[in-house]
Amino acid sequence: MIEPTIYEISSEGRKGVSYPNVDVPRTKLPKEFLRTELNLPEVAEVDVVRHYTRLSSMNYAIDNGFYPLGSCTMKYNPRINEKTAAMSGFQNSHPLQPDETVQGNLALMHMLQEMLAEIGGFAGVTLQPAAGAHGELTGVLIMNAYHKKNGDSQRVKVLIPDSAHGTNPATSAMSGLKPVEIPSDERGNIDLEALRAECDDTLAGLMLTNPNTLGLFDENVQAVIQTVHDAGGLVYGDGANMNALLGIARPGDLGIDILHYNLHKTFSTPHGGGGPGSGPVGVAEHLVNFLPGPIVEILEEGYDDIPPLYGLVTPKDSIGRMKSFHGHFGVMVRAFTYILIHGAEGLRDVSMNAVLNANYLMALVKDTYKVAYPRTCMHEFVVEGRWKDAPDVHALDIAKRLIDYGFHPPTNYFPLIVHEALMIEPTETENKETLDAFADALIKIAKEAHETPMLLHAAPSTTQFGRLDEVQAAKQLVLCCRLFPEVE
Amino acid sequence: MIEPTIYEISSEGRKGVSYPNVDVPRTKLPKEFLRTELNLPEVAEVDVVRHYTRLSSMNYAIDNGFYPLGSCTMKYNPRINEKTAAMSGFQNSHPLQPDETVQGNLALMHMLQEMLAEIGGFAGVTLQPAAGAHGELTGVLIMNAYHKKNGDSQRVKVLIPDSAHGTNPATSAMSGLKPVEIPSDERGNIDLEALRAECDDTLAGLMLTNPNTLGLFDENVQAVIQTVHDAGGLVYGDGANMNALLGIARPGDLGIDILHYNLHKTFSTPHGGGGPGSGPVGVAEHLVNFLPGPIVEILEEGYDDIPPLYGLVTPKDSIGRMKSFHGHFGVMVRAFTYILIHGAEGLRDVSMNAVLNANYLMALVKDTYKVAYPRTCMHEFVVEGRWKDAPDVHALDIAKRLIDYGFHPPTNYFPLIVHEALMIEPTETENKETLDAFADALIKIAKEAHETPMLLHAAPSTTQFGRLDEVQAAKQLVLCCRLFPEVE
Amino acid sequence: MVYSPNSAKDREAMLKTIGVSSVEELFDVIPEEVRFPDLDLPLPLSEMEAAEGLANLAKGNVTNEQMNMFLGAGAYHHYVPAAIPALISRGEFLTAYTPYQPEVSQGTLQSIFEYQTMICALTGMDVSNASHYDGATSVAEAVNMAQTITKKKKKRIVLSPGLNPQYVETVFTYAEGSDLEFVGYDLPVTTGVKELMDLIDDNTALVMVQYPDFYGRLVDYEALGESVHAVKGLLGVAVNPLALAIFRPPSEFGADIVCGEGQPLGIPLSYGGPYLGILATKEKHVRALAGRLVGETVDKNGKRGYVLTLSTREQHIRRERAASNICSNQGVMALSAAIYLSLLGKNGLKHVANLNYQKAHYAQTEITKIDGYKVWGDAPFFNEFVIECPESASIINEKLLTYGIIGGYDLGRVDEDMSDLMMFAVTEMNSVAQIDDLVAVLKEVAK
Amino acid sequence: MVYSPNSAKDREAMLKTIGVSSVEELFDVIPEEVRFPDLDLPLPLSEMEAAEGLANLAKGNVTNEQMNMFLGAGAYHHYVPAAIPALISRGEFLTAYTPYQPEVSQGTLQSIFEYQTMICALTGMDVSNASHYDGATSVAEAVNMAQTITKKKKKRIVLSPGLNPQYVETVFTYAEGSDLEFVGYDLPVTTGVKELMDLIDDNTALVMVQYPDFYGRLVDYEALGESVHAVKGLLGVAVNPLALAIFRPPSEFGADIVCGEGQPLGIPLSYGGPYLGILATKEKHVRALAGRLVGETVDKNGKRGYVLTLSTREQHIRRERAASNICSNQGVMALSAAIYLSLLGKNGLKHVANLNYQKAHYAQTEITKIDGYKVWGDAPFFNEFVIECPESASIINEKLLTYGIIGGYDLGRVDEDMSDLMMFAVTEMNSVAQIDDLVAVLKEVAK
Ligand SMILES: Cc1ncc(COP(=O)(O)O)c(C=O)c1O
Ligand SMILES: Cc1ncc(COP(=O)(O)O)c(C=O)c1O
Repeated sequence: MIEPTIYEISSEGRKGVSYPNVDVPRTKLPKEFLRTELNLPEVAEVDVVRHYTRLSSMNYAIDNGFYPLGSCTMKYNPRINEKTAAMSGFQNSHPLQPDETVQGNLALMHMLQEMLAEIGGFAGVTLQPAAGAHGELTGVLIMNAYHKKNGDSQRVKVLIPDSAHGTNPATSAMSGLKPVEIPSDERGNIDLEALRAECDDTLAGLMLTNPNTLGLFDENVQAVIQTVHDAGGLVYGDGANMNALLGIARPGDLGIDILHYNLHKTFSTPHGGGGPGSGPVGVAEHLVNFLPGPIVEILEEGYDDIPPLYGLVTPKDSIGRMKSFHGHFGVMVRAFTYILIHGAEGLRDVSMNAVLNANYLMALVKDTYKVAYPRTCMHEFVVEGRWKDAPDVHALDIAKRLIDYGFHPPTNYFPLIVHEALMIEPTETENKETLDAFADALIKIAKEAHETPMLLHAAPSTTQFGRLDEVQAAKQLVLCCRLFPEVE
Repeated sequence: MIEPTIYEISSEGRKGVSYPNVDVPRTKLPKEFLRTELNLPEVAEVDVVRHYTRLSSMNYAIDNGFYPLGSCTMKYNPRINEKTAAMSGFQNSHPLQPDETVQGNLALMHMLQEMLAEIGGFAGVTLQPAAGAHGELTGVLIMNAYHKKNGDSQRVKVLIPDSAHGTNPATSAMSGLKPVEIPSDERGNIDLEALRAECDDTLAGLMLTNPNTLGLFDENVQAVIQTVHDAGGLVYGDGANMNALLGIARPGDLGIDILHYNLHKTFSTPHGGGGPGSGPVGVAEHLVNFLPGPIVEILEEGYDDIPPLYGLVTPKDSIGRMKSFHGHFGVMVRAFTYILIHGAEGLRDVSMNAVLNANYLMALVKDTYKVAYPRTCMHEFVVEGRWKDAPDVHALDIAKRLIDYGFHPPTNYFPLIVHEALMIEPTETENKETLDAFADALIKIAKEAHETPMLLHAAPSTTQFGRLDEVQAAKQLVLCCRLFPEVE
Repeated sequence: MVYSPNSAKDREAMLKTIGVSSVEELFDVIPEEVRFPDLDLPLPLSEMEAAEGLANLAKGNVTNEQMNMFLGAGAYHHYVPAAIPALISRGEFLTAYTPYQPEVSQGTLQSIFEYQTMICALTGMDVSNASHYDGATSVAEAVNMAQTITKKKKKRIVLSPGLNPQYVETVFTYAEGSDLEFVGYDLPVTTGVKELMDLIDDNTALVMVQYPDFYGRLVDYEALGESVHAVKGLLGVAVNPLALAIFRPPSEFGADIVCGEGQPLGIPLSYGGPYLGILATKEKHVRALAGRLVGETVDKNGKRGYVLTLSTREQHIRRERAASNICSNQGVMALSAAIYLSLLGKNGLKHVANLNYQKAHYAQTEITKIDGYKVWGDAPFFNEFVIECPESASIINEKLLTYGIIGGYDLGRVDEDMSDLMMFAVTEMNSVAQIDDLVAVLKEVAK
Repeated sequence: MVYSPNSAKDREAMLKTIGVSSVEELFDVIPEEVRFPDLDLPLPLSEMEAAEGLANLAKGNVTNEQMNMFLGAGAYHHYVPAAIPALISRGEFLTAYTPYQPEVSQGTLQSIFEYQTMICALTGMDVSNASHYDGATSVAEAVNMAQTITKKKKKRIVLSPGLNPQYVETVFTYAEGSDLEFVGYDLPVTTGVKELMDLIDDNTALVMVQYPDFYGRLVDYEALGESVHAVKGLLGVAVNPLALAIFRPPSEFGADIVCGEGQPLGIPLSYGGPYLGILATKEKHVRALAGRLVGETVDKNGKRGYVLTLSTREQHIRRERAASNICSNQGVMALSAAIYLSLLGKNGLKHVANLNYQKAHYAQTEITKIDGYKVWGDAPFFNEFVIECPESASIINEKLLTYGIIGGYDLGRVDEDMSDLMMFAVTEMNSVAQIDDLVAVLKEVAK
């Protein structure tokens, strides 16, 4: 059975929620602006609830099982976060209310700024960016503004390792800078020679992901950073992988100048099938004045029982505003809750368990799947999903076959520098039994790949849907419900 | 795949929620009471959330689709009810708080009492009973108390039509009275002759379900009631079927003395896989003093802007307390919300649409399935699930086959007076398309019954589970998780 | 027509199929004099207006969110972990009926089965039902069960004076039409086990006690159990399930039936309901057990699954000979309890129980340091204790209220003779600061 | 280790498999000087303590539940039907990632597809993306899109002075590294369409306007659209989607890109986010569209299904040549909007929009009856309007606050010259009583 679209179950005259009647003297609508048609569905509340309940059951999510999607940190999302974010005092406050009526929100944001600064080793934090990529853009714009302020407007080159996430080059391009790719060496580190070669006085900076998308901590990280700094560049850190580093190492202590956090990864806020995220950015002392505004500051210190007075302030050399209002406040509440519950000790435990789980899983499968760079990994690792003696089998087939075994597939075909990459991030919230079962499945699939490859090519076969035709989708674009379709 | 029990996924040392440490000087636990073992599972929050998410997906509920379970009024449960019931002022108030601190709750209960009295045509209402059967017990105890008060303690006989729900005879027996069965006549009414024959001075009363469980309004209801009254008996109404009568006819106006309401049927509160219900009882003027206590009364009338002062009062000749505290308050909030949204007009629409839907569905299937008593029905109707020329097919087979068509089966084998009964109650919240689709399925199944009966016997075949062995369950009783099971 | 989807056009078509010309016609069978009454109800509200109206009513209450509260007496303020409302509100659980069709109800069935297991683990019994209405009615059903088990031959029921008075009242209401003889309940609340033993005779079907009892006391019922077993009667114990995390289960005292109020297991106060009746017994009495029961079995392919079982005890099969008339029970509450017990688990439940114990004892110690407030009795207790006050509990409570504190339970509401006794409940929700504040105010108001 | 399930024993076994002797050893690669810092963070809290702490912070705010509010300026207080939180909180939606694996993500994919359809229906565009961050960033992306569509050959961007000032600021931040020339934004806010037309030259890539504009005004942009099309530039319109229920869609003015803030569609205020960026365009520009896009297709058995499509526009495929760097978007908010639009439907949405319109007009009429308060401008408006006050808006707001009213938006925050202008938003949430009360207080404070 296919689930009809909401338009297909629409029927004239139905509605799903009632509203009060107009109870004021009526004003005519301006004729010249009057709308005639409006093609929205007409359905009852029961139709809506059933439709979305059934749709939801067609999803696989963390709440259904293991979701080792590399680079995405699909850790369990504690339910207490949802409870606190839904508190009426938070949900019903307007972003333009007078500061004195939202001291609770401002206090929370201020504490979160300080906590993130402490966790990352930074002097200042903005909570405004909407997601990781938006944080990257913020960071690169800060980089740019810094050089301009120093009279270095020739600094337009941003170095990006070949293992970097696609948002890194896209971000640099978007901010008007010039991305230059730097290769990785045979141990998965940044190739120091190649890096040095690019470090001239047009260097704006380096976008560094560490641990990188191979799950590896760069063995020369200090040299890399020093090299960039020596050339007058800044180092931007992509903090998508902070789940390896909480209480383990502070990017700021390593010399990283700017870093974005993904609250929707490291700090357990749910992904929601795509978002919302939240990508706060931390910066070192010399960049604090460039942060986008507004940020929260203490306007008057508290004393005795009197709490401080918080207010919204725009830094002196601010790059400006990155979006409306103050950022994804609802996401901040969740992340703040998570940090409160963990404390310093709990956060370090998070990273220790995340790294332990990844190394354990790698140990279980390393004899069956070629580990791209075989050394101790951090919170994730990358294997090749191919064998010489099973030439027809691709990483995609393995990914789809895992679905038949009840697991969400890992990230595939990323990072680009590994052939047929399978990027596996178990996170700390999974237990040993789950890791064992997943490794078992991977090993069985390897066997199937050699003995009964059709099983992989036909996968998934246990789901409501078989493989979908992406080529047709892109060729015969259908991006909206056909409005008078024949329902099967 | 089977879902392991929560014990099977337990592992030593895990826990699903954190609590504060003891922060007071410690007192020793009394040695003589100290417990040694405690066999509870040890799991993480993620395990719990996944376990219950997966379990929930093994259920069929109103939110999944059509649920025409006769006598159960499985109407859609509006989400606003859940929102209001969860309001902190309601959820966090303690039942023994001083009345002046819970005037909101008391006002709500008082209004609900009045609304239910108005809907049923009664002089007084208690909200205390926990469910329909508990309301029945309340009602029969009131009947008993009334006769005793009148010095009629010889009145111990309770007449119960053969079509009645099992709770009716069970209730009479439980309250120490003597149930006597009265047959139905060929039009599905109470057999008046048989009724008259039992109406002597040992008569305590009649338990009347009207519309009855055949979905029929008794054509002689006034004569029936008169007969019982003439013999000095009281008429108890089983209000499980009130969904046919809102704004259509008030049981009190018909002369019924006592009636229970099922808030979890007629008034849209969810069944929750078994409960909680709520079974308020309404009574006519002469029985008001017998109601169980406490009920809510206005202690001081309000004036101008001053609201009335509400309090809890126990009626003079009260039968006593039926349970702890004041009843299922959380369920009351939901039903009150529902009534508020509907008003008089909306409630009448509910019943009109419920009866229309049932008659429409009956019209669609009546040529294929023998309608037990072919006349205009109320909110439900009963057909026979058998055909002479398909001797191996039973109502149960039809019920199970409906599952394969994506529907919840109707009630089967009840009422007992119809052979191979299928009792179908569509409710008003279903649309025409759904009724059409359900009738189509029934008609297709009738065809299959004759042509390919194995399809019915093998049903359901599209579900995770095939038919379950109820005989084994009852013979080899396993009522708890085996504590060291082998997981398959 | 808020939730009735069919439009006028739909209804027109349907009427045609039926062969009538109006919906009204379908009601011709109803006597005209009573047909289509005008109900005097408030005008219909839209969803947002209803939400606002209800919010205003809710604001008409003062709750433990605004005031510190030390009230228990059968309903307790505990923390409800956030995962519980998130899971019980899933439509597949919330909007299903009783699992009559097991093939499409395994979620409900397995969760009840697990609930039954956990209740057995807590109480030490062999079988638990799927839930009963609440504490009071579970005690009343225990009385009925004892009748069935002793084949209605024994007519004496000994009720401990330590039972929750509301439980006793409910038992009496239920028993109105019976020929049972109740004794014990009207003895002084300080009556000991010995005196209760004296009430047991050959005609005794059941001795019903509470653990901890209504007044918070932990009593060893072993001797009592032996006495009643000696006459082939039964021992019933109404429990607070949270206390059982750290205290000996009633099975060790020889309990035959364990009942009680399950509200402490993750169920909100909700002004008194819906709560959770616990009802469990020994395997040999399973056929006398009231209410639904889930058992393990296999499906036709041999796959493990669950069904409602032993329905021959129930009203829908056995009608007037059923073990009880109960039909709908407390499904959602049993589910909440199962999730609560799963989340806390063995160690968490022990920890919370101990937190309650420690805080209550701290509070008792501090309160009794104040001049005029005295310990009442010397029994060990769990999270609730009685204090003899320098003046009437009701007056003290009124004063506490002006300080923003909802005090303990005024035992004068049970018996005038106890009007200077106040019973305080202290749970994990009462912080040390709250307790210290209570102590300070009690001192203040005693002046 | 609150959410990390493995016990010490589990970890021991795992370390053995890995072949190291401690977890610490796994971090040997990290420079010792920075390894294992002591973080200065508050001590860990239990769930119940965290819940209480957050509740206290939430209580540190005054919200529209305690005060009447007339604040809009880009974020509006609307009723969120109860079914929305119930559905979006389902774990299968909430805890899924971007639907990279379509076979196990049809729920997310179909719901986005339906969202896209409804946004197209509202805006009159052919294609909508799966969502963008918010109103401001969707405007900034529209500027980027216009660059792509006009092949980076045209450098002038005309920004209407009626645009939300935060949108303009965001556009400037985004454009910091670009060579674009922005004009129009600094003209007086009373500037008409004619004057904007004068700014259009051959070098103009985009004219960006708002509808209704920041100051609440409905303006007919048809002539403007024709002008910019005449030079092969584009018309971008930032919309309030709720207003589109009753007012002509921007497609009728010739809009090429429609962007805007989707928060009014069932998304709570939440102190400013997360909200919903709307971004839609004509079919011919689909390859310039930023963000994810869901398309219909079939599975290998020919069954209709959905996938992410045209990914070649996106960063993960196209890297530095991507249409935008956006990756995570506003999934939950798009889902909320889709559910909102489904629940209200055609008639409901029109009704709510009309309710807003009527109440706002009633409020405007009543306010301008008071001495000293004057209508500002004569453009038709939707649910927000500007009033010239007898004294500075900030002082009036301070006074209103003492009466328990959060007043309108003080336009002095945009420009000192407008400090006596206050912009009031009136929605279905403002009852007549609230409006009358506002009017009475405005009168009072003007004295
Ligand atoms: C390494 C890396 N960087 C950046 C991002 C972009 O983050 P967001 O999706 O929050 O924009 C991701 C997200 O997958 C990532 O994995
Ligand atoms: C006709 C009838 N009477 C009584 C009852 C008992 O109601 P409850 O389950 O609420 O106890 C039912 C429930 O199915 C019923 O259908």
